[in-house]
Amino acid sequence: MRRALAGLARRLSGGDGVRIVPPTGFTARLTVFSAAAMAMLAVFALALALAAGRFAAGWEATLARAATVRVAAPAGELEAQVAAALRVLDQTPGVESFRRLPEAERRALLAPWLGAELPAADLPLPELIEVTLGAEGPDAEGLRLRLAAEAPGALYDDHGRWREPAVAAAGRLRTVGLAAAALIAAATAAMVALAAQASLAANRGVIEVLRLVGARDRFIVAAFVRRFTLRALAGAAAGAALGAAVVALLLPAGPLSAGPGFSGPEWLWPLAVPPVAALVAFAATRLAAVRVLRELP
Amino acid sequence: MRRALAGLARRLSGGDGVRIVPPTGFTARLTVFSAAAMAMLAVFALALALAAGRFAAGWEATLARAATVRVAAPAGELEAQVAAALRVLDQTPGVESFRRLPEAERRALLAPWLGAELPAADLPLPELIEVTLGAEGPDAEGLRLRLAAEAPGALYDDHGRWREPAVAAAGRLRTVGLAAAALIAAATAAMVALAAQASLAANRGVIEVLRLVGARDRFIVAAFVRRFTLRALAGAAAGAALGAAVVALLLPAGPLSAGPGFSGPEWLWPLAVPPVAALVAFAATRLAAVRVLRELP
Amino acid sequence: MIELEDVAFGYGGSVLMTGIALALAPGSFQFLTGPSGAGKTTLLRLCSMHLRPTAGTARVFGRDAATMTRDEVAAARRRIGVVHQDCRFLDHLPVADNVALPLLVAGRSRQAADRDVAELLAWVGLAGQAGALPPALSGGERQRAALARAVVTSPDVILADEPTGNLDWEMSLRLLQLLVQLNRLGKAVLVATHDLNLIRAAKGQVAARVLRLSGGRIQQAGAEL
Amino acid sequence: MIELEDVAFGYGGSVLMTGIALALAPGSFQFLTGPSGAGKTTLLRLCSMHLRPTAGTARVFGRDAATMTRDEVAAARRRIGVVHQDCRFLDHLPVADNVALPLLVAGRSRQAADRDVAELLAWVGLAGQAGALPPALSGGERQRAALARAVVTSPDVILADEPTGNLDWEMSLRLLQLLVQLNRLGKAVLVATHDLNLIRAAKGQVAARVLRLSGGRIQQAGAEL
Ligand SMILES: Nc1ncnc2c1ncn2[C@@H]1O[C@H](COP(=O)(O)OP(=O)(O)OP(=O)(O)O)[C@@H](O)[C@H]1O
Ligand SMILES: Nc1ncnc2c1ncn2[C@@H]1O[C@H](COP(=O)(O)OP(=O)(O)OP(=O)(O)O)[C@@H](O)[C@H]1O
Ligand SMILES: [Mg+2]
Ligand SMILES: [Mg+2]
Repeated sequence: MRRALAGLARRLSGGDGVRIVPPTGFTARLTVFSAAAMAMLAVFALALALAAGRFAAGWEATLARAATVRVAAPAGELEAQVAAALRVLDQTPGVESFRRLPEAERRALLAPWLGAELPAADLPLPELIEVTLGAEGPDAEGLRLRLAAEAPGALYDDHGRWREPAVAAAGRLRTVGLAAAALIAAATAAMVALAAQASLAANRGVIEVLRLVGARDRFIVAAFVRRFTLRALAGAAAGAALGAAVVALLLPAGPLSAGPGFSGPEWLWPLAVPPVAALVAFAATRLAAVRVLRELP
Repeated sequence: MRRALAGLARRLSGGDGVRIVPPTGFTARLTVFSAAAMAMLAVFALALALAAGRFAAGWEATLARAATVRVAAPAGELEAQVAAALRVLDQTPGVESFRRLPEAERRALLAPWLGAELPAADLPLPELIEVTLGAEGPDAEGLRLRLAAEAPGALYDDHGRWREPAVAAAGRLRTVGLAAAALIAAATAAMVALAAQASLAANRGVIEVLRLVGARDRFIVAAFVRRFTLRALAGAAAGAALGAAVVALLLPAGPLSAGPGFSGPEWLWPLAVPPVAALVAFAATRLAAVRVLRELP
Repeated sequence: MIELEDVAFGYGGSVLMTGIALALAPGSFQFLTGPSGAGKTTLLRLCSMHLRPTAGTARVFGRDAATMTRDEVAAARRRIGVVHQDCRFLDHLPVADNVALPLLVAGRSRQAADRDVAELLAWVGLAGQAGALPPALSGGERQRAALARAVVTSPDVILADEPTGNLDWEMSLRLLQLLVQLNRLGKAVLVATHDLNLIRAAKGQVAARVLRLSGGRIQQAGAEL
Repeated sequence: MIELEDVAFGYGGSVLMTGIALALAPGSFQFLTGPSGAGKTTLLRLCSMHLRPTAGTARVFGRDAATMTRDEVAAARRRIGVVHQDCRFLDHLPVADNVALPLLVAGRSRQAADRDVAELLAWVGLAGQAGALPPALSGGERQRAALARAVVTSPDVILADEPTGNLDWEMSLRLLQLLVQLNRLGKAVLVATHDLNLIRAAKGQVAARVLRLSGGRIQQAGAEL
């Protein structure tokens, strides 16, 4: 018994109290499991939100930040109008860069429609200027008016027709992902908190006995808080790891995700899930323990 | 007291036993809440999977089921080659329909590149045949060989280059959605089962007393099962309703979802979530109750 | 109505008692004494089929307990009133509902239940506590409520485990009187108790036998009481 | 060391007792009797600060209980050993660990704890049950373990609520002897009990006072015992 007592003392001393809280039980399992399940889902939602974010950013970049100016004019005026259009673009704020396409590239663009063997001389191909817009983009209406005045054969096309629905769809996907992540985070918090409270309520008798023999609140709270925080941390770590593994398997490189499920610093997100779950458990358990204790004089 | 007893009797009779199980407590709240949270997430995942499914189907339809045959040939041979190409298409299994584009449409297709004011006579526009493929699609290689033999100026373009990554991405999105739905369903089942078990373990004393005064197993199980099934049903109904509302708000008509979050018969999916949660709770509680009872002679 | 024949029992492989013979015949009134930890509670739990003998036969209402189904056990328990040493209640139901519970589980008429419960509660001095929740009862009040619950169905057998451990002498006598009255109606009564005064008081009212459980054996106590 | 001065108390607005004066002086030995439901347990809970008077002052180790912080209450409780009527334990720890709990909560040396616990368990006849879990104890064994836990720190005040309700006479005397021994070391002892034989036995060993709680008032019982 000497050894048993020494063991008990070691476990109890310093408020580590691992054994003061019953080690098993359904509520304990529930805490671990709910932390794990919710962590996994949180990682999932984060991956979705991040992928949607990348997706949306990609679409915005390719669709919203690219435009063309097409110049079609009688052969004599063409060079002058192209020069005028280039000058206008150079002076327009919101235009990052532009590039006049050489004939070979223009021909290549038409190949899908007209075939590569297009007779060169027969067709006066219009001149094309590829424009890369800045993040803000230019004042499209003003640009069109200036072009009409200085290069009447030039037509500014910012793919506006395409951009709207595509960007809106990508934005919606990102919103869904973020909303799901937020909802899962809230549900995780509530679930872990409820599980901790249920466990604590189930252990009310333990708390009463400890208070009866003169244990300080600090001592009791520490025993429970430590135990539940560790449970939530362990559960969430397992769940997050599983979630990250599943994400990595399901979302490999590709246009949707532009890389694996998480890439580079994005891995900090799933890594943050277990500490957050532990923090939630810590706060919830502390609150619940203090509340139970306040009822016990 | 007569009235109180009559009330008790009414509540107890016929095994309805609403009051035999303590009405409140953290584990009860936990059952309701976890059912609600998981139902909401399940609806979310279902909406995602359905939207991804529609998205993928849409992409497949527009990208995979459309193809073109372009016929470019000297003016004299053109009509003969087009006729040959049309004949070949007519005989190719996997081609659902095809349509020779009139000149106006061909011109419109080129307008973005060449401008609408293209001089008609100058340019021998190639003939275009719009082909709609069947679900299976034709044997692309065989079709190309037959066209090369019978209409050497005809080129079959099935947009294969574009199709692969786009369809793969949509398929991946659907997989993610379905995997999330499946994981959430599994987590829901486990969570509701654990909450029911935790609640039952917390009510072990109640079961012992009932068994002591000679209640039949049937009676005890019915009281608990009914209570937990109703709790899970109520929680899941609330969660599913909330989830459906959020989905309807976040996923209105648009190219991503092709309609509201759920449309038409798809509404059966969120409607199915609460009954499934109740069924899971029913089975889990029954199992747990029977297991607890088996320990009590 | 309950007979233990050459019964042996032990927790987890050990041997607590052997060669136990006990018969609860209609109209019998028996006390069970013995040092703390001798196995009195265990013996009562063998009678109520909460424990099964490791050897020998427990015969309950003519049936071998080992061959009864769970529903048959439940039915038999409705004919046995038990006062547990640690009285357990449904803590969310008022005392009156708790006392009425066996009646309602057995499907008895509510009107009869109502009258019986009120009368019983008054007898054990809990008329004022009918609406209280069990956790608000004092130790002795719990024991009285437990006895009321045990006898409310007027069961054929009454097993009471230390029913007066927390009661004053007058209240103990009242409870004894209740048990004696039921015994006169032909019920079999077995009371495990340490209270020798209670046994002496009972001997003045009924032909009570006193059994002593000690060292794993049962002996009939002589006239020394 | 604990004084109740003109204390009144009632649950939920009702009045259970009024004008209570009680002093637990060093070396005093007092019994508290009274009918079931009179408020004996309540009075003990006022002394251990689990309840607060609705009027009057509870003075514990010289301090007004109403002005003490929760940590001061905890510290005071470590100097008060309590045997509850319904003995509660940590059901997942063996009996020896449960008995040692107050020592370890108070930060005492393990070696001393080890020796004290073993000795105490032997005295109350639980040497064989040291490794058992509390749910496997008999009713009397629980009471003995609860008494062992209450006195293991050798507290200045011992409050025992019906500590022999489930015990046979010999074991009751052993426990009484333990309390008397501690009392001779200067501890204040207050025992709530219905067992008049125990009180008579105690009177032969110490100058025990007997208080009777009845009708919400406390009276000193005369020589009728
Ligand atoms: N569930 C159990 N598991 C293991 N041992 C047990 C269990 N219940 C009781 N025991 C042991 O069996 C012995 C007899 O217990 P029982 O409760 O029958 O005694 P008792 O005669 O009723 O004692 P008391 O008068 O103190 O109530 C005791 O030593 C006890 O420790
Ligand atoms: N938590 C509570 N809430 C309301 N009433 C209570 C509560 N605890 C006790 N009572 C009531 O207060 C009265 C006194 O209870 P107490 O437990 O002090 O009696 P007691 O003298 O210890 O009785 P016993 O000898 O039966 O143990 C009883 O009538 C009881 O019903
Ligand atoms: Mg016993
Ligand atoms: Mg009391």
